[in-house]
Amino acid sequence: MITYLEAIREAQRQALENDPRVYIYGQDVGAFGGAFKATKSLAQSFPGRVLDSPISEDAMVGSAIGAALQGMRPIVEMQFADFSTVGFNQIVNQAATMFWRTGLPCPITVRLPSGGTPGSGPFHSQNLEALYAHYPGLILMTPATVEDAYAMLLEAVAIDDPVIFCEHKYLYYHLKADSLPKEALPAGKARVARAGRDATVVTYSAMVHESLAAADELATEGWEIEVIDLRTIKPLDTDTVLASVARTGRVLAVGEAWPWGGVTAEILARVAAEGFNLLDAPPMRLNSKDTPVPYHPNLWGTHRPTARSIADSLRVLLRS
Amino acid sequence: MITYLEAIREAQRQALENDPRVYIYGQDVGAFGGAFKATKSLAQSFPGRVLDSPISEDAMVGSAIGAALQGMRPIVEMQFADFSTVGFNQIVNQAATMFWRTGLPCPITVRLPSGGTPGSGPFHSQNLEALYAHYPGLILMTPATVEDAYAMLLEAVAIDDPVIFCEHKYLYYHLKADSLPKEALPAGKARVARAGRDATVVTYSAMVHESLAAADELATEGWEIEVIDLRTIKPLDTDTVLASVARTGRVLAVGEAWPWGGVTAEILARVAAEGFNLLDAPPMRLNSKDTPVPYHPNLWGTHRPTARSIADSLRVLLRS
Amino acid sequence: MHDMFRLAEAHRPSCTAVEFPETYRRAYRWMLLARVAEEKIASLFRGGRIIGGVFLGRGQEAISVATGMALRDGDIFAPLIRDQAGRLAFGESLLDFTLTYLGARSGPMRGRDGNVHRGRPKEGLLPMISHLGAMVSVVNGMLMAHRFQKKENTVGAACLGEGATSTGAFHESLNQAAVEKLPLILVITNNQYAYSTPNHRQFACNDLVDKAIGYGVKGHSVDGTDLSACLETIGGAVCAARDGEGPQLIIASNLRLAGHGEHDDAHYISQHFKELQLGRDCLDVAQNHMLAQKWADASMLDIWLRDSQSLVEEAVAHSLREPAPDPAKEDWCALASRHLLEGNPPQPTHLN
Amino acid sequence: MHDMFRLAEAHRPSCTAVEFPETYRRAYRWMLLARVAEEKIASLFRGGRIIGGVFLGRGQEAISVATGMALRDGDIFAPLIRDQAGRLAFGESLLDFTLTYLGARSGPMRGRDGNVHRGRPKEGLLPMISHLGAMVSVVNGMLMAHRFQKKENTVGAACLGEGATSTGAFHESLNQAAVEKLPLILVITNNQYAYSTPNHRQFACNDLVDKAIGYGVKGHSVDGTDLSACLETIGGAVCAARDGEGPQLIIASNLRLAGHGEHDDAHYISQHFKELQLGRDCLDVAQNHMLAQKWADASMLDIWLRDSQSLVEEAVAHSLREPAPDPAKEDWCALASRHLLEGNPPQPTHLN
Ligand SMILES: Cc1ncc(C[n+]2csc(CCOP(=O)(O)OP(=O)(O)O)c2C)c(N)n1
Ligand SMILES: Cc1ncc(C[n+]2csc(CCOP(=O)(O)OP(=O)(O)O)c2C)c(N)n1
Ligand SMILES: [Mg+2]
Ligand SMILES: [Mg+2]
Repeated sequence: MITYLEAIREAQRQALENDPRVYIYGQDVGAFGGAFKATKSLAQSFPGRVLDSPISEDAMVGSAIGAALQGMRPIVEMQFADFSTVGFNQIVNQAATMFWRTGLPCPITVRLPSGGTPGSGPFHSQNLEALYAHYPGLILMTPATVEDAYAMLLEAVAIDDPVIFCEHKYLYYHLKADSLPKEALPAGKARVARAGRDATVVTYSAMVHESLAAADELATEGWEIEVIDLRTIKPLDTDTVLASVARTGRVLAVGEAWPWGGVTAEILARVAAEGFNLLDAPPMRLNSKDTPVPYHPNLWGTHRPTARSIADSLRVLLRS
Repeated sequence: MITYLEAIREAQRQALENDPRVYIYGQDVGAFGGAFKATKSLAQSFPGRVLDSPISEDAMVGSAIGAALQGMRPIVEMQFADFSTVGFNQIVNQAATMFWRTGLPCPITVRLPSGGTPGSGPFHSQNLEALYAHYPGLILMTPATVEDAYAMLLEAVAIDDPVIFCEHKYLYYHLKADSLPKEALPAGKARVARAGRDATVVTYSAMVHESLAAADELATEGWEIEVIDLRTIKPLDTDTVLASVARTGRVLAVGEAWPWGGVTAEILARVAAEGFNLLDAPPMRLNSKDTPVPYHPNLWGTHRPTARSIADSLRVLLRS
Repeated sequence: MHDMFRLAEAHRPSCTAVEFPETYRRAYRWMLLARVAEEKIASLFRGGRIIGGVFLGRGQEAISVATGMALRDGDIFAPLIRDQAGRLAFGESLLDFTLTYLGARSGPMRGRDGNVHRGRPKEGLLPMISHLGAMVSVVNGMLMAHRFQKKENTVGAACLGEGATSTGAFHESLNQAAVEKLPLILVITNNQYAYSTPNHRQFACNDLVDKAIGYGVKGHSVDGTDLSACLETIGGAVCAARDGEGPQLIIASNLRLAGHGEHDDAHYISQHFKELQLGRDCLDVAQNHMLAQKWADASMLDIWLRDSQSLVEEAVAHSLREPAPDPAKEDWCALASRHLLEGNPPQPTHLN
Repeated sequence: MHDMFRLAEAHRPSCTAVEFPETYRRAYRWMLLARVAEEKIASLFRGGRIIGGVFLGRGQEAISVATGMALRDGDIFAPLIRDQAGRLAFGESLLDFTLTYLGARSGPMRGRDGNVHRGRPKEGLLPMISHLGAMVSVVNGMLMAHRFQKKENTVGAACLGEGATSTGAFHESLNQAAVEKLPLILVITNNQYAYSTPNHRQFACNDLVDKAIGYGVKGHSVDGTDLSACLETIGGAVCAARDGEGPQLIIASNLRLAGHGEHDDAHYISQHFKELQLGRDCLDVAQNHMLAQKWADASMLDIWLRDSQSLVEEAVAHSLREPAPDPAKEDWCALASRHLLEGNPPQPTHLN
């Protein structure tokens, strides 16, 4: 059995082993193995290639960009996705614009430990994929499975563009698989996580599992819900989403991030614009509430979508 | 005649005059009057209340937050919206969360000279409203008229929450009005900039004028296009949008920002979810291209939506 | 609230010499209370009763308490994760600590934020956001406001670890304070590690106090394990700031005598440091000092310990009885301007 | 390209003494070429032929050229807005300058970016983004890559104005370079103003070079109006960095002898400064020095001027003939991985 977190570690080990251009840089990622142990033992196995950084997110990303321009393949670990706001400028203005401005690729991977867990509060729980996806020049990965955590991280390192890798902290220990994959869907390709015919849930990251649980619940009521795991939110696989909506006629987009804008807005906009005639009912969306992420589990459990609130939304959707 | 830029200056003068809690802080805003002269002569008229800051966007915003907590009403000028990325963290994590966390309001106004002008290039042209709107706790103003530039900036200073005031640089000198208003629509209320019956364009800021020009063009072809100026994009006046779509049955959302996510996605998502049955055709959106904003006017003129490309989109919409 | 620990304003150190032994005893008792309180929370954490992280100030009480005690009403305090002692000395109720750690609805953060992220900004106590360095410019702004408002002779103190000196926010805000000549006291506790990261991976200067000259601010170094030194140095720096001498940068050296958080066994902390003077437990040092100076005897220490314990037990017991937040009753509104919540009817704007 | 200005590698200063007068003459000619080229662009700007901003290095040529000349193949250079002289000395073609300012499709930025935002990162010349301070850590990363790749004895230079020292990016990146002991040369040109902002609103230290000690890096001060001093100081600092002595912080003092950009009349620049030594025009100083030393005579200076003028006229004439970018032919793709553009069929991923 291997966890989602271990898969991330193994992907990094693989990348370091296969490619001398790869190095890892971040706070406490060296001997200590990272705040979440995502780089545990890697500094020991790859001396000099897993480097502790000062608490300098801007310089962390900036230096990774420079190294990438000189032919390296850096992986930057943010200690929490939330702290990437202070490295934001280098990501969106330096890394993301480099290829378009100069023709020189900027292959960096920025790992963002993302998403809510009970008790983490406003500054250790954020989902920032929509911020980065808004900017041209970035690839946004949001793996929902152990297999994808592994395969997509390897792919992220191989991709010539800057990749923002949103790994979900709630899945770190909760999610287990038997083994690591040998092949995987590529970036830009969504996955039908569960087939159904009555409605489609389009989602990603930890919300895939809440949605699957909601689908289970609705199955007991006789409904067959299809669940699409987007895998990458930029590029976004509109074809797979539309093909599903063509089968079901109904769509609910679910995201853990805040409600204004973001992935669910983008999904609804695309479905409405490109699949209007496939719809038998108004499309719906479900996000977290429009407040900071609360600390207390009671509040947190209500703030973000859950299997139960997704099931409730689906019941509304199915009735409409 | 008063320009959009002068309206912004007058609003700041008013605010300084009416309210001893107001002060202005930003690079070169003092004796020099700001890079765009938006604060020209204010330092002279209000000694000690219009302060030059070091080139420290993070500290500029952080200090404004502190002053606001102590009862002041700071206005922070970013030299260009693009540079707010390095003050981003203080805005989204400190200012935006303050009231929800502590119950104490954080009334700061951050002025972002936004949007493209010919020759400004990738780092002096950005439209960042969607970034900020994604976060809970912020108000996003995007005035499209001289009157609104004035009235909304005064309102921004009066509002108890942090307001991100996206003033469009292209409108600074291009837009003129006869006089300043005595009353205005409040934040959260959109405006029907032009009435029509065949299709609705939902837009904001500089794109209001491109859309109005497109509507003029289509009028010569016999179409009556309604143009909605959102004015604030958070809160977003869904009611006015839906009322218009109810009249026209067709909607095109136009934004100058990048295509992934953003205001146009939010508009389409809301219209599709809440006004599905009002639609006679798939809703459409038009944004800039998904690259950094190009320097050369030839490229820039194609990168962003224009009256012509909006008219083209409308023709498609009207035929569908 | 805790009357026996409520000190009259007049007893706080003024801009004259520190009044030993009284001040010292008071400081010690805050340190002790902080230590006892944090140990209680740590044991609740081990018992699975605390949700989220637990971050202790073990070994940092001396520098923290000195900071809290040097401040007075109207001043600003922006503590960080290891400032339980300073918070208490500044006037934070012990209940704010226990209610927040236990996630009670009635705590100052109402369950919306937890553990060290608490404060009462109206009372000058800032609730930290996590992003290191971010609170310093907020203190600057509060001090700028005081200047506008002609609120005189106030100061603001912000605490950071040495790791946080690597942030852009630290730099921008210290420079800002220097340019504005603000009465900012920036206390850097150099406990040799930032989480697991040793100083040689964090900075390359010989001594962090050497940074002061590059900002044009006054620098002070102090042994963070020595309460007397901390009281004098911070006291002096606060007086200087109050007297208009501008920002004061204080570097206190010590060792973190705990994990980064209670989940961390701190195995990476070098034995070498533990044997140095900076590896001492400031609480032991203070206790020995008082005994040596005959400012207290063993029975007195014992009474103080038991007083602390009963205060903590009481606060915890009270807090455990307090209800958790109820999501159904929660006001899910991030805006102070309710009329701008979507769905609420907007009001017309009148301009004057 | 410009053969008469193409200097053999061997002639660049090595880590030994600067070879006067040859080096000095070469430096002067780059400075002159930069000045002439910029004046030409300024006159095109006044004639409405330039779209967007025009930013001149007038008065900064000495420090800039010294930086560009001290570097050699394999080194990294991150110039800023006032580094036309340094760019030319580093090897940037004059055509890159004119093509970019004139927005030609054939320029290095292809009309996508303009004016000072140009570079050829493959050749070690970084194209600045506007956010001040942001290029320094990029240089750090390139130097880290060199270390990984065992590319030895390279250095990287980054230029900033004194205003940019207030950015968090400046701080984080200089500290990073110090921790990694990178051969970074960080050249701060203190021209007394950041746009209109005078130094007393920007920082409060007595001398910016005092910052060096707080980072644990070597600090150097130099009169930015004196070419000899610039060549020696920068030359020495580059040698030190190349020899493994870690980051070097150079503070050059001068005055900006132009507006912030050509739209700005710089009325705010105090007359006081113009009368000081730092207010001198470094080009005049260099010219007088050469005449006094008899390293050149008036006719030689005249020939050099005319050579520069004809080079510039030729480059401008050529650039004006070059086509502007055509939006219809533009490749609107911000991704290097074309297969990840939406609409393109994704490829299966094989993992090994
Ligand atoms: C900007 C930012 N980056 C990363 C973190 C994660 N983080 C929290 S505490 C910490 C270590 C802080 O070390 P130091 O400043 O020395 O304080 P200490 O814990 O030693 O008291 C880190 C890296 C953060 N809070 N903020
Ligand atoms: C982060 C950031 N904030 C603001 C600006 C706008 N800006 C461009 S140049 C400049 C002044 C720079 O002054 P200085 O660093 O002294 O360089 P100089 O122009 O004097 O050469 C400013 C404020 C910017 N480019 N980046
Ligand atoms: Mg520390
Ligand atoms: Mg300057």
